[in-house]
Amino acid sequence: MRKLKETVIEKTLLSSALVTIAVTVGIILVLSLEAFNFFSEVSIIDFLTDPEWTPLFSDKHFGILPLLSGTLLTSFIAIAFAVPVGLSISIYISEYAPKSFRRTIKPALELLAAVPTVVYGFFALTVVTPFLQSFIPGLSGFNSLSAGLVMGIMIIPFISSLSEDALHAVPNSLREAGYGMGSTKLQNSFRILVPAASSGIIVSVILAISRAIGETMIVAIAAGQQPRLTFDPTVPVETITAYIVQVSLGDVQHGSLEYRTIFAAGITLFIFTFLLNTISYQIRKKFREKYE
Amino acid sequence: GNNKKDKGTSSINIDGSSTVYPVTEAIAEEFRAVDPEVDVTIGVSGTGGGFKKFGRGETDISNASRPIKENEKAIAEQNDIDYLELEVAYDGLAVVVNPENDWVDCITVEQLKKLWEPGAQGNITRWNQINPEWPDEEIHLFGPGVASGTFDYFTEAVVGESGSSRGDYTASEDDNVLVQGVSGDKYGLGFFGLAYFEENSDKLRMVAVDGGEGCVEPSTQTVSDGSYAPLSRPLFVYVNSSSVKNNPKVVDFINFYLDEAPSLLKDVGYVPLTDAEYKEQKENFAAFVEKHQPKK
Amino acid sequence: MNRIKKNRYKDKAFKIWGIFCTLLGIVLLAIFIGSILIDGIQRIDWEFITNLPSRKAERAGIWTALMGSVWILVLTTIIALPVGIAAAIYLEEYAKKGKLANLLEINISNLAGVPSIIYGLLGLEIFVRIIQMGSSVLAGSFTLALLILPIVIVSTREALKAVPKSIRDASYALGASKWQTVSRQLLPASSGGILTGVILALSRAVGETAPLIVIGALAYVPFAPSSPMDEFSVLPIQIFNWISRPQHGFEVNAAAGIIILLLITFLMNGVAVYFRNKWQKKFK
Amino acid sequence: MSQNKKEEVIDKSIKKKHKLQAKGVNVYYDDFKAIKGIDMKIRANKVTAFIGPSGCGKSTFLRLFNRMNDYVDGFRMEGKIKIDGEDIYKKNVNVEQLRKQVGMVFQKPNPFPKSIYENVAYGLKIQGIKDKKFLEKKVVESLKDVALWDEVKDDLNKSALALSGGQQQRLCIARALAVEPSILLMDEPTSALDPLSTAKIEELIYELKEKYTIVIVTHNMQQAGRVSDYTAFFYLGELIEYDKSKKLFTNPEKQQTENYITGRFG
Amino acid sequence: MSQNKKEEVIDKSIKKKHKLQAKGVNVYYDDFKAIKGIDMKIRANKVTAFIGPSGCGKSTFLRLFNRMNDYVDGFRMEGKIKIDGEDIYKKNVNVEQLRKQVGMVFQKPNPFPKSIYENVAYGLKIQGIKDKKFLEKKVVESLKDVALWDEVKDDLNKSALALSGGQQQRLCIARALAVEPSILLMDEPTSALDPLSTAKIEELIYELKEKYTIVIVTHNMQQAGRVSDYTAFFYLGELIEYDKSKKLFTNPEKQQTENYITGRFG
Ligand SMILES: Nc1ncnc2c1ncn2[C@@H]1O[C@H](COP(=O)(O)OP(=O)(O)OP(=O)(O)O)[C@@H](O)[C@H]1O
Ligand SMILES: Nc1ncnc2c1ncn2[C@@H]1O[C@H](COP(=O)(O)OP(=O)(O)OP(=O)(O)O)[C@@H](O)[C@H]1O
Ligand SMILES: [Mg+2]
Ligand SMILES: [Mg+2]
Ligand SMILES: O=P([O-])([O-])[O-]
Repeated sequence: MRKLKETVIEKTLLSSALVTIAVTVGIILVLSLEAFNFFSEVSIIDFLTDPEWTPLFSDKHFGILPLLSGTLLTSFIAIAFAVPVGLSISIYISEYAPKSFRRTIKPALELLAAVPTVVYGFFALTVVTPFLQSFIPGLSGFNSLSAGLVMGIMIIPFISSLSEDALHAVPNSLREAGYGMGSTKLQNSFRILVPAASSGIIVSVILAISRAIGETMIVAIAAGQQPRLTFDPTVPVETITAYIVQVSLGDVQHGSLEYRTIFAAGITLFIFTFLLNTISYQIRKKFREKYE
Repeated sequence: GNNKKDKGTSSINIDGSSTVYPVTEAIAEEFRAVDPEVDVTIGVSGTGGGFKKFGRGETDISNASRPIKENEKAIAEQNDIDYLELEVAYDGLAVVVNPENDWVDCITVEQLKKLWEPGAQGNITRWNQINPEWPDEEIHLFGPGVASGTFDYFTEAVVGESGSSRGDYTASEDDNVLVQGVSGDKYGLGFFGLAYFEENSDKLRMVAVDGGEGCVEPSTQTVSDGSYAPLSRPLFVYVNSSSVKNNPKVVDFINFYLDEAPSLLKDVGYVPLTDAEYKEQKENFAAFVEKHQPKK
Repeated sequence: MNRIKKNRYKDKAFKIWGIFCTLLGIVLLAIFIGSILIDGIQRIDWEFITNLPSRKAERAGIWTALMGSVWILVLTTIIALPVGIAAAIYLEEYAKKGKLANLLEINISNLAGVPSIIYGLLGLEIFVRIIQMGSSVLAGSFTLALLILPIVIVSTREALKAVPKSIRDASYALGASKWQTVSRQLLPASSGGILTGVILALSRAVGETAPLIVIGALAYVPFAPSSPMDEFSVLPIQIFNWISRPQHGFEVNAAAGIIILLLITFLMNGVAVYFRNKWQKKFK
Repeated sequence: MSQNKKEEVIDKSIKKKHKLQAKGVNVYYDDFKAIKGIDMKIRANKVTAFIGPSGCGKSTFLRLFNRMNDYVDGFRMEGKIKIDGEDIYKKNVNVEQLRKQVGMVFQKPNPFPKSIYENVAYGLKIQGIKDKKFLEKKVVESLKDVALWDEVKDDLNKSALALSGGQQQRLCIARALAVEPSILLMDEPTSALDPLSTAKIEELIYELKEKYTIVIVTHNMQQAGRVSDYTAFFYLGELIEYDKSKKLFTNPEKQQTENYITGRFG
Repeated sequence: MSQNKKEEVIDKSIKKKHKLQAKGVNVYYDDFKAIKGIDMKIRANKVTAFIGPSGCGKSTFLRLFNRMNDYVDGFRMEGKIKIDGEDIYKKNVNVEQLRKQVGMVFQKPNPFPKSIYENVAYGLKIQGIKDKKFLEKKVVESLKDVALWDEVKDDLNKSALALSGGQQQRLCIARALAVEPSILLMDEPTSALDPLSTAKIEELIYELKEKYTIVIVTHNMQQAGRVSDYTAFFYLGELIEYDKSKKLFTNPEKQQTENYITGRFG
């Protein structure tokens, strides 16, 4: 009787865990089914090589490259801003700052990640862009630069927090070895601790990239909605995510080609983030073994 | 989803044009004061998007900034949906540039066509390609998205074929994207409903349009007398017959709409029809109701 | 000697740089919040909170959106919490090392990194279309529930992990079954940690915009939802909608809405941190 | 068949004198062999001490008797463990039932983060016993058995975590006693305690052996000498010597044992 | 003023014989007083051993001499620590410079996760020395000093983590020697090692004292007896007895010392 109860409970718990598998399967099925329909109408070669993305217009082009370049450009700007800053923060907090400071500053920084992204979008559009325009004359009202920078602010805590954890996890004996040799904190940090924590730091950066690529509202609000194949940070671009939002704001009629384009765009996005997440998971697994 | 329809009669479901949206929103808001029990929801899917839902019977009323198209009619017929078209206001399309733009005051329809036709995609990218006197700078174009009636109307009026346009411009259903886009970009050019311009006349500059008879600036006057051609047009709402039949509130709402439109339109920056025209709309609607309402 | 001095200067310089970077984000945020407060604070009054949407910026309020957010929060919690906690318990206490556990592990870690807009696409196809929920509060809640599920699972597992092994030993040694040990010892002992994780997950849900736009949350809903099948709007969408309007008055409204939204998020985070601190002491 | 019969008969006869029995036991953690072919019989109502250097497998072996290793990842066992002649590792053994019969006390006091009362009543409650009177009676009895009653009687609802280490450990013993086991396994029960608390618990062990069969792991040779009747010396997973404590500590047979008890290694 | 002068003169004279000096040293961790008023002078080119039960403050005291406690939260010191008569805790002391002069070896071998070569060259590289030839020469020398050269000479680019524990510890010593310190602090350098490696390192210490002043913390009395010239016995943060090792181990003055070295507590 009791055995039975235990078994039933275990199976219930197991099925809850399996829900997560179902979600993944659901995502993959939904994306690939609609994308399959899409690719039965549009050649995958065009999709990957056409330099224009105008699926909603009479002269239709289905090249994902403009959306991809928009996505990569904004993400690149965000990462280029957030990695040095985030890494410096993590080193400062774990090696320089007093413990009590660490305890207050970490939650404060994590608050940056808790701010809803709509709010960041508003920030980029109404504060950062006008500010940047005051010394970059040619800057459009919508541009990847300010969207990217603000996205950078948003992902700083991902990098600083996770990297700090990684630095913190480096055994104290290594730290002491370095100091014992007469290293300054700076030398100790960069020559010993950062290399020793490199896998954790890399994981944090990959997660941040994945986050930036998938970020939606900031770019939808501040980067513009014009798909164009460019790496000029001062002009409007459109990211994959912003495109999906743009189409969603209108009516998406199921079964129409435009409905399918958002899934084709979606699966591209999914593949990118999936690869990044998988890589980071593998690194993390290795990393965990190292210290256990 | 059409769950809304089954839920009882105290809700009115509206979707469609973003151009008409402010009018209907204003009406709905005032209507709430009259009959607070009625839940009015208004979506903004653009005229085309609205008709798609309307054709499936998902909405009671559809906002439209152009008349229904043949293919949209066909879908409605397939689904046994009978409807009535009502004109509610006039609107003009404003062509706008950045206030710092000091080279364009008037633009011809020819030039607009050259700029927006599909063949321009990737080819016409600089101001001086349209007029050699204009600067040799990249031109940044902004306009409503393809689901909008404004887009259909503009392409029809300018390019000559509805929906036919270049695709490499910032196409957004989000009007602020257009306003912000042009107002933040010296080399920008865009078009959208006159009403939106009036709210942002401090950030944008309007360009007169030459439809063949000289440059005309859009205004209440030029729109309602038809001299601002070809970029002025009537706005519509479409009413589903079964909604009229099943939901007396829809009838109330439309009557209220036609009664109050003249006074509310000024608020939202549109041009009212003439009194005679409103009268005609009301008569049409009364007949429609007569036809579809079961005798009590 | 000279060299060592130089190293010391570099060290000092980096320290200053570190402080600068640490404060950079926070100061920017503070400036922004400050400017939003200036823009929006005088707009906030009881009417702003209880008014329905309006075409006139000065009459418009956030009632519908606020209630929409509340509905979404409640339903999302109801859906995500049991499944998430159960899954975490399974993984932490029941699953044996092996292929399945490994697969679940990778899978959850991956789900946590899937962009939120993809969940929107999933919700659009599955809940809105196939299950025919329409763009209802329920569809939105299911979508967000799936979105926060991995976060709930991960944080619950962390909380369970933090319960010392000795507690499990003690319980098993007294003849308790697995479920008895879980329900009577582990869950109560980890409740603080679980609560923290759940609140953080919900604070994420309350700020989500994109997936709800994708499933078709509405622009103008002049009534608060009264059932799970009602259409809805939420605070971030209302804010987005106001940002999208060209009139200045709505920008003020957006600022005011942002103040309310930030208040809610920060409050939730504050509560979470409070619980975390309180709970962490328990095992130290 | 007859071979089996014979064994059973022998087992039965052992039963009275020998409460616990290990037969050809090997334990593996993944590929690591932690227990190497141990045969051993443990007498009823006596105190048996396990000694040996750290990592020699004392805890592993002890925990075989209430199947506490079952949840350890990679654990695998060969051979037989019998309690009262019954193989406790055969199929269909009710592990929870077994553990009620075999109480266990751990190295670090591990009270539940609940009240004192709840701690002691826990084992009964999970059996489904709800009778308040009965529960209270058992709680009081058990607390008295471990001589903790006088110290806590005024405040049974106080959190157990507020007790001192020694009190906590006695509480853990009381908790184990409350379900009326017949065997008590103790894994270094005093190693985290101060000398005074240690003395109290040693005293307690001495009293408890009237009613219970006690197996205790200890690092402290003096303690083993003081409290145990029999002592087993383990080394690298093997049982090296097993004898009356007096004999083993004064006159060990094996050189290794002697080296260990004289402190020459470990 | 003249008082100061006098002290300086005395300090100078001490310098030759006494390399290290502690004067009225108290150490606090937050409110906890870990070192209580210690005065002590340590002789140059001798090996001095610190012994005492766990937690008595040996490590804390040892680490005062290269200011390794500076980074510990809540650490606070009173009194003076002098090396060659110079107060190393006064303002403007260059801590990095100090640590080059005072090498340290830790309980657990802690090589950097880099190649053997990089480990040994590290201390020189951070001084900005880039001359390849010179670096190589020093690496080889240091490795020879710790008798590791023969074992690793073929594979200097191998990761240091691939070495055995004993080899790692010798590598750590080599690493410390490469920067040519005059003092070597060792905190239980052999406690994580097997007897063979321990023997090698003891031998090494014996050789090194020619060139270095060595202070070693150890739990192992035999070791202290074997390698040290002087031994200091600490108890509860106080320096109980400090004398020639021979004297201290055979004929201690204090009862506490005797109790400890005869194993009666600790
Ligand atoms: N869960 C485990 N997984 C793998 N190996 C284990 C595990 N538990 C114990 N071992 C190994 O089995 C051997 C015996 O361990 P055990 O804990 O039984 O020793 P012990 O005699 O109790 O030591 P101590 O006196 O330190 O408690 C040790 O080598 C240990 O490393
Ligand atoms: N970072 C710290 N914070 C607070 N207290 C500390 C810290 N480090 C050491 N102590 C305390 O200071 C006292 C002396 O510690 P120390 O490590 O110097 O002892 P020890 O003699 O080296 O012991 P062991 O032989 O175990 O290494 C101990 O009571 C210890 O608990
Ligand atoms: Mg053990
Ligand atoms: Mg120490
Ligand atoms: O939103 P529209 O009026 O342009 O259809």
